[in-house]
Amino acid sequence: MTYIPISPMERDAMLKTIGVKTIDELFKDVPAKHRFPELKLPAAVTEMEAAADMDDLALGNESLRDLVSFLGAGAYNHYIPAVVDHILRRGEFYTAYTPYQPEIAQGTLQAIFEYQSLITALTGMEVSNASHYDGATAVAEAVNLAYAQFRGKRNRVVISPAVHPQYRAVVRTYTQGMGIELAGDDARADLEAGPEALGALVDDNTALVIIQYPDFFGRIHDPAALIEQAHARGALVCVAANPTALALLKTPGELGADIVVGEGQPLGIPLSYGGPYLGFFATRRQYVHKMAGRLVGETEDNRGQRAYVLTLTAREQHIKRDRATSNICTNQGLMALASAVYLAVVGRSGLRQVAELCFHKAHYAAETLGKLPGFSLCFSAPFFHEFSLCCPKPVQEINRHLLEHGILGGYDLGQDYPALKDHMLLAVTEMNTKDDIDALAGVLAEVCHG
Amino acid sequence: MTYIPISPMERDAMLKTIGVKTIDELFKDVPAKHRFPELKLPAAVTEMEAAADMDDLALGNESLRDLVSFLGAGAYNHYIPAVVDHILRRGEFYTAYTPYQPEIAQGTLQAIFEYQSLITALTGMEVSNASHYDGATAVAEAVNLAYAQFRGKRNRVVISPAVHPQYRAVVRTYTQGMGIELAGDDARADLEAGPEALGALVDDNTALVIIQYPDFFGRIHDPAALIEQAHARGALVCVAANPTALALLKTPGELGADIVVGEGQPLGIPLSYGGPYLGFFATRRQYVHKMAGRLVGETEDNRGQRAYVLTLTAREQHIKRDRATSNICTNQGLMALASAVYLAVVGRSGLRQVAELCFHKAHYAAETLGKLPGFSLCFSAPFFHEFSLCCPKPVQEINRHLLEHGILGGYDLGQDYPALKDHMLLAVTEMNTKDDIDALAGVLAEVCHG
Amino acid sequence: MAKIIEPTLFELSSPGRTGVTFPQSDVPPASLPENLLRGILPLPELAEVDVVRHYMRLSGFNYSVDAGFYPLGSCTMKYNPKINEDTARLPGFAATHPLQPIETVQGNLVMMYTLQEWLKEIAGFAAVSLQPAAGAHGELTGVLMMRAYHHSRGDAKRKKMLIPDSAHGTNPASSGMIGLDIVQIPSDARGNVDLASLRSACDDSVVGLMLTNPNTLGLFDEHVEEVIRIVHECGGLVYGDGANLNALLGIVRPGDLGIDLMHFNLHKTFSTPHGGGGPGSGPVGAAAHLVDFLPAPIVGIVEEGTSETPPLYGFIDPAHSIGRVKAFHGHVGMIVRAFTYIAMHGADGLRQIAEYAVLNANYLLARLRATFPVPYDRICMHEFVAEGRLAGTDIRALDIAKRLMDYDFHPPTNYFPLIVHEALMIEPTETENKATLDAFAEALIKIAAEARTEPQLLHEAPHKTPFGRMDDVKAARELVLCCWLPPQDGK
Amino acid sequence: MAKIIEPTLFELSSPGRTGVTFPQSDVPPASLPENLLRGILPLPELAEVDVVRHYMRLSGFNYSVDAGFYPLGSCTMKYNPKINEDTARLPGFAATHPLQPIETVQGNLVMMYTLQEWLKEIAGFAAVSLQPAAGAHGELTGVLMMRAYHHSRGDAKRKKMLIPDSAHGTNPASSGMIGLDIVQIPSDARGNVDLASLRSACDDSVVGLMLTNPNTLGLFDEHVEEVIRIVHECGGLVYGDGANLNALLGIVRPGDLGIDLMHFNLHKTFSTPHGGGGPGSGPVGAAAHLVDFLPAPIVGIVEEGTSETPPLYGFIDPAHSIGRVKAFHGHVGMIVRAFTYIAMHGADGLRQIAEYAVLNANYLLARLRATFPVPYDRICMHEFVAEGRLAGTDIRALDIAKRLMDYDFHPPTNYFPLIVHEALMIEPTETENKATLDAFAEALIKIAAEARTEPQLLHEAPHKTPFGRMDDVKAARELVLCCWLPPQDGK
Ligand SMILES: Cc1ncc(COP(=O)(O)O)c(C=O)c1O
Ligand SMILES: Cc1ncc(COP(=O)(O)O)c(C=O)c1O
Repeated sequence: MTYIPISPMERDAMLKTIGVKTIDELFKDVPAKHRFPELKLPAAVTEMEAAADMDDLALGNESLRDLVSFLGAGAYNHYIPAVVDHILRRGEFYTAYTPYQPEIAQGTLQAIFEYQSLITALTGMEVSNASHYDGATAVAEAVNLAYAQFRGKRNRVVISPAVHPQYRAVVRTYTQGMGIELAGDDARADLEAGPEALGALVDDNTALVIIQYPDFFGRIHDPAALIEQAHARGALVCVAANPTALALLKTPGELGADIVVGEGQPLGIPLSYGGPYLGFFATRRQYVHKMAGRLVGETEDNRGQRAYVLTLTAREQHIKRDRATSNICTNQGLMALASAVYLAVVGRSGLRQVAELCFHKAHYAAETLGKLPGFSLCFSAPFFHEFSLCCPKPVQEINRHLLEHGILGGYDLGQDYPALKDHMLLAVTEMNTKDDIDALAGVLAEVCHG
Repeated sequence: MTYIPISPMERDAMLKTIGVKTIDELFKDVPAKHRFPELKLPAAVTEMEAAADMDDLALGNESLRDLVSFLGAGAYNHYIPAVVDHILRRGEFYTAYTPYQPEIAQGTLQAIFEYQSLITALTGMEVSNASHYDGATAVAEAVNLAYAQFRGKRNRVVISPAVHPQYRAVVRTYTQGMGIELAGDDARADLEAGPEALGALVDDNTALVIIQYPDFFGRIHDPAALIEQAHARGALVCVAANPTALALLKTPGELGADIVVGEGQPLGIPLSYGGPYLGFFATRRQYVHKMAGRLVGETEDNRGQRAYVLTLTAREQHIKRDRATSNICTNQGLMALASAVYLAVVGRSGLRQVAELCFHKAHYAAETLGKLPGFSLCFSAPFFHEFSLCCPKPVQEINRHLLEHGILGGYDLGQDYPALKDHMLLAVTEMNTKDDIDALAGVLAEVCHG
Repeated sequence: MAKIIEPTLFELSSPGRTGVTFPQSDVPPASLPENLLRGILPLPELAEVDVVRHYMRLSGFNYSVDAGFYPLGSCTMKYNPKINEDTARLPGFAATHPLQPIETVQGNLVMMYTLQEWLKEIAGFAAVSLQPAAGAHGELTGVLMMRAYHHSRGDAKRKKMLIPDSAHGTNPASSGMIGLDIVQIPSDARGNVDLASLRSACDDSVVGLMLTNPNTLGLFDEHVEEVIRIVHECGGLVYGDGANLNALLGIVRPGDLGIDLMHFNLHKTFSTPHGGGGPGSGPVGAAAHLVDFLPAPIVGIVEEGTSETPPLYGFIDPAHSIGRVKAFHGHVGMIVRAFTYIAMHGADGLRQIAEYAVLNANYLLARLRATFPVPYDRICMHEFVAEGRLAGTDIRALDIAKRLMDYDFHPPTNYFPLIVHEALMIEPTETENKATLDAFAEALIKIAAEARTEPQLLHEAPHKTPFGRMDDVKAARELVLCCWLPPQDGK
Repeated sequence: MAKIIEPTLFELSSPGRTGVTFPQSDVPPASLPENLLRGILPLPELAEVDVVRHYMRLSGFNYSVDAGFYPLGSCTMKYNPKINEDTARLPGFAATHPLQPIETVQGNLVMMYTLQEWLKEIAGFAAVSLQPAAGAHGELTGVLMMRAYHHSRGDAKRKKMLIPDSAHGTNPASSGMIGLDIVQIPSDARGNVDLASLRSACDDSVVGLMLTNPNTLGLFDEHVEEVIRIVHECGGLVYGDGANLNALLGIVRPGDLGIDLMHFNLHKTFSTPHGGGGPGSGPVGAAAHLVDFLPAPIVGIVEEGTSETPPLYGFIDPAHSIGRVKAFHGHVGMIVRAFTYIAMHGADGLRQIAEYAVLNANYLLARLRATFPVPYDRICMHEFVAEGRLAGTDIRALDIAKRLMDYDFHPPTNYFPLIVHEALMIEPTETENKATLDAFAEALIKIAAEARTEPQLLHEAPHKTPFGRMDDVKAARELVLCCWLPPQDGK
């Protein structure tokens, strides 16, 4: 089935206007020996068949509709109000391009402007861009900003080992071959050490210090001291924050951060096996010219109406080309819209409720599980909605058992941190009931006996 | 959770403007002894809980996503192109009222006008109204039209026993106490007899003759002779047609019908356990003033633009009150829209394809099943996509077996027609593959041996 | 020739273009009955993109609750929560066939049974049928039940239905449709049923009274119990038109007042969307003495549960049922939405709905009574009726309604109820905020001023909508009711 | 003060109003870390209805493919089939967590593996990674792979990336971002890569060439094989910017031409919608010698199947991978859509896409070349670039673009590619019908006439859109980038 609305008659009339006899003639510039290859693809199916085939494929997954999940580690199972997808399904939003023509794109532009406003409100920062691909690439772009800010003269980036391992991996990828030295990116480091320990790694060559808040293990450390230390050396500080936690916690802005980034998925975006998600990126006004990505600003049209446009475009690839801070072009527009609708509809009290539910339930779970014979909590720091549980058996083995009981267990920290062999990172959200948690405890208790 | 957007502060300001102190004061006209009853309802849940609860309830059903279905009997499992629901989900359509204010309802009005046009094209008639509740009530309204047409002077309605039993039941309900004599409404009648046999029942007191096309058993009889007979007696003829079949078959219009009604559910409307569906109703121009329901006509606005309005409203309840042909007010607007989108997107060739697939697959099924030892086809007339199979065991018992194999068997005709004990009415559509049919045959063969 | 703003599907069609296509057949072909086949199938030929764009453009011509304030009196145009749209589309509900064995659809049946129970509790009835498709269909069901009740008692002479003059047109139409004679009962000066007239109409030929309370003036009848007593005393029954139940949720149960039977409009009170004209859903509740007459079947427990197994839900035919009023079991898609809605509200939430619906209406009344005449001016329920006339001007309600569109509001209901001249019937519902109500009141006040200073503005309104005033006469005279012509190409 | 057409979410907010709320906690409360808590959470306070109406109104200000013709050159704004939106939302896909054990997500993994295979086959590569998030992200991935390849061969001196002057800005930006030096290669008079310049730029310091073919003029390079040979001869690699693959589906496989690696834009060629700016998806394909450098991980078979059991799909790290380019496994939501789309098209359908995309572009070119200068005028592929100037007028491309809006068309891309003055880059795509193309051509021809008769009409355009021309300078000067202010109420 195709979506081509041209009948053979119309095609012939068009060929005549063009002045050729066949469509094939239009391709004479293509080297003949490679022209018109036979593609070995399955025969085309109609929509009806495709719908059924995709249903079958989807049924090949066990989804969080069927399983009770305690898996987090950077992607969280939150409730998404129905209204979010209802708005995303409006063709006016999802079938538009980047708003290059503001006269006929004010819907998108105002929506981004509001998204920027919501992100600054949440993070306590002054400016936000229109999005990055995800939390990991947003962190990497923070490195770019800092590197550019010091005109490449500071080559050291300090990153906490308690930053998400995949975020650190992406920073390594992005910075490879640039002569940037990554300090602190060591999975064998002392994980009990608070952020202050990182301070020792900051020197006068340091462009940026990166921490996560709450960190990868769910812990909430007060980063104020570290930020002071970093600033004393002239370095910038980037905080990768969980946006749900920011409903409760002091904002990175208050705490002195220069850049706040993070994964926006918890704000109304489906898990979708890892994407598309949303990298948010906020900073202080003074760095706005170094910031990557689209930026929407308020203005007026020639009828005296308040309106919005893409602004400071001179930073971007289409103008600055090889001297642009980033190459980003297509971003996560629709996901930014999803998060804005989410934040609007849960609002001030709803987001706080979600955050508190996460907090209380995670603490109930930690307390319940930490008391199970053979299990123990691994860190003592305050935490938000994720915590590390030291287990009496390999995590994979435990998870296999849990799965038999319809429970998706936590993340195996041993894959990333040798010292955390047999440690499981568990996430608890508003989606987990007390019964779920008690059931988890029940199965874990069994496993330990087995 | 409520949807009330008024804060306590605002409420108080409003009460002040009204001149009362509390909301309760607004209800002083309500007899005190019954005021403010305590309703025993379950505690309110939030959206998140409601979503989960409804998911659970829905999982309490075995749906046609899980089962292979051969059940029809008035509601058919057809493929619904994705685009249909995408358009239905537009708030502009589904959250509007009946288009009483045409200046701001041209979307609905033009959509209905097009629906009317599609129905007349399909049925071969001259005018269509904007919908009835379902096929059954559309048949009952045809009786009203005919009764009104003869100003109550003809009191006999002839209805074929091969009209859907539930449609006949609804006609009985609607006509009770009106002194209308229903002839032919006899489940013990000779079901082999063609439409001509009905002719014998038509007399000079007959207002209307009602047949189904294809009939309840799926059979296609040429009704031309009966229609001639009826017309010779001055009676009107109503044909209740399956709209999918009309892609293939001579239109009732061509065949001389005066009224064509039917169940529009096959045209892109989900099965939804029986509703909401769509009663379509078309007739000849001369009866338009007696027709019930909304009617949209073309006109112009005061800017010279082509536009549409509700017209001939003087027929309706809000003007004619007790002398209106029908009391219908709210109809099936959104379902009419669904059918119009469906017809538009499958179009001339697609609907014909659907009809042919139904036809060929049903005939393959009939041939395959009819040859199974112990089974036989019960009628010899040509049929469309439904046929009656005479079974060696009670239908309920067979269906229980089929269900164990994930197959939803056919309709037990014995419930309605004593002579058809152990007869199953099977429907086959484009949704059934050859494999499905062969699997059905396999299980039936087993059942017969067991 | 009128200017075409959006061509019809038929005008957009182009020969040979296709949209959604279907698979090749996987069975051997059977031969089609040649003598029974039609010629041309004159449907349009369009691609999917053509269809989408067409309906996108059409949708842009509509006003809707999702877009703004829609105070259409008597229609309860409240906001329709989006979650309801999702629950109704769950394949577990939407992909079930009405004739499946009950064992395979216990989810549907539990839900329907529970909704019956909830509606009974909310309105004070002994049983509920979910079968009727809309309010008027509920009325038809109700009047048939009333007559059947009398007949069952050997009382066949009752032929008169009493209907207040403020009633909605469907009330007399429903009664007229089954052959009853209508007796109109006037309203008194305070908008109540006129007791004297009622008394004098009541005799042993009365089937009953169709009572809308609060009535279509938005007023709670101050003698409702007396009214009901009078009808009952002559042996008649009282039917409640439940279109205005939104004002009564948790405030009073119609059954407790003595109403014998009533329809609910799920598409008003319980927020299932109106769909541009439907579908609705009009369940009927009945007091104990009428339960046996409800349409067949209703959902019930057909096998009691045990401590281990839940009960089995199925269908039960009431003993003296009037029969079926439609095929299958009612508008289940709407039932899912209403169920979701009630579950989310609970008893307190329902009462708040009524409270705020009434608060909002009285607030608007308070803001507007100085500007527009309000003939029955007392504390109203969920709506009130003003007169769209302004002393010293030739402005009519219609002009005001059309001018409101220029302020981006949907107009109130016009010219109904019939007992108010130039009626403007305003029902804000509980889902509107104060800012919206204020803006609406201010627009109306401004329009009243315009009526004096620039009456043409109103006579020629609307100006800012995509379409202007319509030529209704042309439509009725020319009666162009469809737009296809047999195509010329003979295909 | 500018007139506010639609208030912001913050302006609509009202203290104490709530939208979606959450259940009470069912666990004993833990004590919050008081010293770490924030003060005010300055988010708006809105009801669901407020939110819906706000976004309804905003959506009405947008032009979109669903609404009309969107010939935005280089962006391939084709119609997005609705079925793809449904398949991507199936809970089986949308509700899976990226870190689930692979045994529980074989549906996802089979699908991703199959899409990798299909993309390999369509473009002629040995392996594909689905990880990159968009075209530019694919480019970054590609240039990192190119450098890693050279380094792996002990060749660390290569620092120069050759980029034709017609290239998209992301090409130089991607190379610049990883510290490469860009050498711009001019185009020849026929719009091809200038061979002489290319030859003289090629030496052993060259990492490679970033080639867009068809290029951003919409032209297929007449010496593409020669271009590739020249780069290969100096030891460089050729990166293909696959943004324009729509023209080549089933026509020629970039890999067959000698392209070493390339990104796909699923959000162009394979019709995943643009979302008002994203998300996209930019898989990268690599020839055999580059497979080991792909981002980690890619989807592969980790346990072969048997006659009874299917293979087990999982993740495999390429031997010399450049590492991860993002968290998790790519934009799976977009991958489902592209998979659905390709499955529905098959080989023949894909070729038709290219054929009709090219037919439509050449048809528009034929209809417009008499009206607007076309600097590189030969048979084009899926798009072409005209100049938006008209002799004897002071009209600019921008004026024409804005005026097109009054005819209800989205304008073409302006001012890109940079090598054409006043560029109007027109890409109709294959999903537009002849009537639309004709109407568009006629509108442009009419605008050209207006440019001579009523130039003000163009200078001041658009007139019929909800907003007029923007003051870009004010935006950049005042830099108002967000709209919230700490609320005054201290809550
Ligand atoms: C007071 C009243 N009664 C009855 C009805 C009829 O209900 P329905 O339109 O659902 O048939 C209406 C509908 O507007 C109404 O307002
Ligand atoms: C030719 C070309 N290359 C690269 C890109 C960048 O792709 P993306 O926007 O997906 O990052 C684009 C996007 O417009 C493009 O047109």
